[in-house]
Amino acid sequence: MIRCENLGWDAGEKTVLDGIGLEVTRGEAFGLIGPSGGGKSSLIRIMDLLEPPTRGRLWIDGEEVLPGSTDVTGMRRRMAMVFQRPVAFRMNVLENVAYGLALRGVPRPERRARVADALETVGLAGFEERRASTLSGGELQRISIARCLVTDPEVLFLDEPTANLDPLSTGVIEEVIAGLRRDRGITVVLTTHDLGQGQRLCDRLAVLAGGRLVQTGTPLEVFYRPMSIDVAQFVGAENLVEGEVERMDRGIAFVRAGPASLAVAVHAPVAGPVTVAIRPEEIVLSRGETCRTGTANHLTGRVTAIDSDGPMVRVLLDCGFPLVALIRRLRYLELGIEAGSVICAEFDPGGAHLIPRTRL
Amino acid sequence: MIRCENLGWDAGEKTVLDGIGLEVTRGEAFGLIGPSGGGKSSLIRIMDLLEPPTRGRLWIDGEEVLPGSTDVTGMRRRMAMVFQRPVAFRMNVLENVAYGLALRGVPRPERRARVADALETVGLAGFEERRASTLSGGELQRISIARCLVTDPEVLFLDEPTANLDPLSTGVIEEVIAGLRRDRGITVVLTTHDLGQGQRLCDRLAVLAGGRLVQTGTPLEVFYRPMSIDVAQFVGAENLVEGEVERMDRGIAFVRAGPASLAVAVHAPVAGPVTVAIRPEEIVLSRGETCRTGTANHLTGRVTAIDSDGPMVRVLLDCGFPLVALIRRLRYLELGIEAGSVICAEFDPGGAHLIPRTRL
Amino acid sequence: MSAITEGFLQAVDLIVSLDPEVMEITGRTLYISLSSTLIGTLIALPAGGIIASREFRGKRALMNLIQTLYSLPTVIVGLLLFLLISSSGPFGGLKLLFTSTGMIIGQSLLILPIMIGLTVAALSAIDPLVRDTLVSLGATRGQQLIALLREARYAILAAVALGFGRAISEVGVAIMIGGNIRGYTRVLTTAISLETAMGNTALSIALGIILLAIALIVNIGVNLLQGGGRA
Amino acid sequence: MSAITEGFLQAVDLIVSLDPEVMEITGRTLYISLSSTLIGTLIALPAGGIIASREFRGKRALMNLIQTLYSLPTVIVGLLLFLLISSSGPFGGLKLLFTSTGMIIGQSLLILPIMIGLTVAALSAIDPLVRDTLVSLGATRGQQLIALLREARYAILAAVALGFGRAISEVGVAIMIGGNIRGYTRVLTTAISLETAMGNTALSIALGIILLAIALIVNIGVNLLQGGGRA
Repeated sequence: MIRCENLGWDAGEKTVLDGIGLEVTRGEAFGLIGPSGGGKSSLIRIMDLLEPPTRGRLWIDGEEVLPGSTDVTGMRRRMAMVFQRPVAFRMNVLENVAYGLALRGVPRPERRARVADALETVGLAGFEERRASTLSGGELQRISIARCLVTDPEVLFLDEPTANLDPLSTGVIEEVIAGLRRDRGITVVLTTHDLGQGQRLCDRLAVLAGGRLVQTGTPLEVFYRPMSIDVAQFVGAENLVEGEVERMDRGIAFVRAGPASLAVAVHAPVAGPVTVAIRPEEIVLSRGETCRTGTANHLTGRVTAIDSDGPMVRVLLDCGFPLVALIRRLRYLELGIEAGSVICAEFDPGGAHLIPRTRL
Repeated sequence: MIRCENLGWDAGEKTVLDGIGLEVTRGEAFGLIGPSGGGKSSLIRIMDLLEPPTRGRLWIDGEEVLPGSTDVTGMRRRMAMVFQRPVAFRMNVLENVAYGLALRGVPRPERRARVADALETVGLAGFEERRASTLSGGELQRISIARCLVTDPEVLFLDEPTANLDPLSTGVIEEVIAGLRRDRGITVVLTTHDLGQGQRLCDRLAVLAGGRLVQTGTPLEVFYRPMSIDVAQFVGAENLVEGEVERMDRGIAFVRAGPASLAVAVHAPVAGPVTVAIRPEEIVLSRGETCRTGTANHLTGRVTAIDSDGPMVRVLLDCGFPLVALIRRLRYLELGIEAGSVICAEFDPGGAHLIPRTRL
Repeated sequence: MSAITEGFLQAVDLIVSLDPEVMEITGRTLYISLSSTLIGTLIALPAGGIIASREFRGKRALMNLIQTLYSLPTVIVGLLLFLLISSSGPFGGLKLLFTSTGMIIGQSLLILPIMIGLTVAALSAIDPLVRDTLVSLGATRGQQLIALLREARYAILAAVALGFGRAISEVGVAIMIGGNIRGYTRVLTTAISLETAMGNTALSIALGIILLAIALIVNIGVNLLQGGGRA
Repeated sequence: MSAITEGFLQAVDLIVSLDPEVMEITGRTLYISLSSTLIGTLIALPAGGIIASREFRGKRALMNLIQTLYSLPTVIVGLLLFLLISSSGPFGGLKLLFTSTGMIIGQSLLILPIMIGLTVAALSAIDPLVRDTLVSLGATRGQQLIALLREARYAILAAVALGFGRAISEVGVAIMIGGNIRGYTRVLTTAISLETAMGNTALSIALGIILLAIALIVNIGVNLLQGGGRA
């Protein structure tokens, strides 16, 4: 449906996007995730033809977009975009939602019927005569979605559709998006800085960082098998321990990292220098004297800092390398640790992941 | 140091605070926590004599504050307040920090020396000549604190001192506050909606909800032994299961709740109707077939919804009553559950807490 | 005090009896000020639209200049136009001095800066996302312009009303270019300022009441429009 | 064109030679407008301070009235004052008509609304937390007032400059109350408006250059002050 080849975009002197190659297939939900400033919004704007790319090629539904010769307005009318901050024109809801139809010269009675349908879809049936200025942020965002749906687009772009909304409105919007995919089979491209949202809504995710596409895959792949340090950090694998693979044994790689040897489950043989990515919530802490030396990964460390993080407590350890563990508050109280305590940290070989490190 | 007796405050027709009784002793760090709109800011403003209370009595250092006869300005000069949003006067940092001294007629050379000290304390030594408009939000908040310290107050009030700051600046501010207590033994009263901050900084916490003081105690007491449903909800004990105490056995109360009997550790004998508060992160899930019927609390439930929440997954169960469990994402994948799965939920008797329910 | 009361009563009488001179002066004033507002609008809307929609070198300097001209003294505009259209000036041949047409040109020049400036401000105040939304909905360039003017309608109407209020209240251009010729170029402000000293206080008060009423109505209109702009 | 060039050259000559008449008119204009600005400031600062710091019934209506008076036509102010101080008016005995003092009073009345309104706006724009911070630092009522005026200093100075700019540019009051009496009440605007038609274009242009220069300087000052207010 949409294909980018070696796409790049500069804002003035600054390169915002570079070497982007991706393909969104018809009917799929494709998510662009990554830290803010990574270029997600710029890329989705280019795909919706709001900005021409500085470099590279772009195809929409098999047809290449060529500046000058392509009917850009005509192509835009086959797509639609929901922006991060919903805007309403100074009209009532009916006119707002019908705007795209008015631009296309659809007669009034048909507009009214299609608007009623679209409002029903977003759960705001009967809102036609309300003034847009009287709506809440979440309602406005649903109006924006209705304004897109009413033109029956082949592709729906959503740029951080829930970034400014409260959790309740976010849930409603996510249900609307999921429903659209289920009922209409519409192609969806969305950007989000919320990894959970990407996982809940998308078939495939592309991670953008520093203007480059660093990984594309299913949510599970991106979350559990980050292919680079950037992705690992973005998906929350805070512990990145550098080491060298010593040997492989039945799907387990043994990695020498400082004083310790770490066992990590792998899906393909690896060798040489690697980074071991360990999610802090996968680390289990127990009192020093109860260390069971039998488990695969068992490290002894000294507590350097303790931080509270909602219902969880974040414990910073020095195990020869720094290690962060996220444990339940009650467990923390049971352990009775404080800065300076010596403690045992364990994790399952399946709770860690290897990232090959190329020597630059 | 500060004592309130049956204090109340109305904003127009609306009762914001009512029946507040508390005592802050010299040298302690006292935290006012609770949901926003609960009256925390109003109470701290009354204690700093910025607003007169509508009802009740107030003593500062043993002396009752009586409108008309008390030298309010003189009393205010023995205290100081840091506001949620730091304000800087249109002057340089030196003049900003020295303002309270200028108001008290302290001569210039002495002001300069005391400002240098205060800036050192907040980690901004040498900032004297900077214009306040060039500082970041975190730096401005530290300037606000320095402006308070320079007058050597007996009590330092802080109203949501880090609510508008990023985590890094929050950490710095918290260190400054902790350092003040350690090095100067200053009495601190702070409001915060961040429970973790209240725990980290305060000796005692008072929970304000709906304008009333619902619990006062050490952070641990408030967190693990909420005395009311309001407090339980505020401290994150999301599961509130209603039941009736059947019997007591060596510090364990057995509570009949729908189809289940729950064992809960208690510190004093209880009887009659109670609410069992269980933190979602204390609930352990395992596959239906592996349920160990031997454990104290072991419930069978059907999964009704699954939600992602950062690195954790929130699983909603129907066990005859609704139950929420917060588990690690990897654990969630291992369980292989989806909506409709039947699963086993367990929790330790020490991971729950009983709230007596009075029949109204 | 009785003199004032008497003058006031006579003035009311002049108004309610639709005194021909009062009507004639009011009518000419409205004709001249409405004409200059119309000309100002016809120039300010496209000019403001162009300035607001494009980025160019010196745009900031141009906006600063336009804002400086907001408070240009009316006698300066009058003097410049006088020099241009007096018999020895470059446009002397058009014989515009001491005519209504000359006054219309002068008042148009006077109110143009504020009308252009406020049009630019009105269009610039539109959220850039409105334009993005229009483009993404498939609006052509023409459809975009119409939609943007429609979005800014309250602020633009306020700018027009403000221009009219300024034109109808000013004295400098009217006196220097019009010359207060009875039955020909006399308008409310010049009539009030020059007839008062001649002792025709009743006429002055009558004209003053009318001018004040118009100024108040315009002012209330501007406030309502700016309020509507906020809603 | 040559007539304009010639007039312009003569005008420059009048200025650089410090022509007595040009100097005299400029001096009187500055005296009258600065005096009215001073009087306006002395009334507007306390009045604005009181309105800004208190809540009372009708405060909104009062602010609306003050804002409506911003655009009161100058000839209306001139007419009202004329009726009060003319020989048959209640203050006729003070013999203020056709005097500098009368003009100062008229211009003060003219600029008071905008000066009060902008003072209230300047004080209201101060973050309420500034006041809370002052109180919590132990400031007395007097210390609070001084600190708040100091915080709003740029915006208040801008209001003063704006009042002065309005006073020096206006024609209506000057002509109706002053009467353009040579050597006695003639100011820049009245001299320009009435001398131009009499053919004294060189003098008019000279006075016009001076008025324009003053207006520009005031305008730049206002802009700088408002910019300073933002920093």
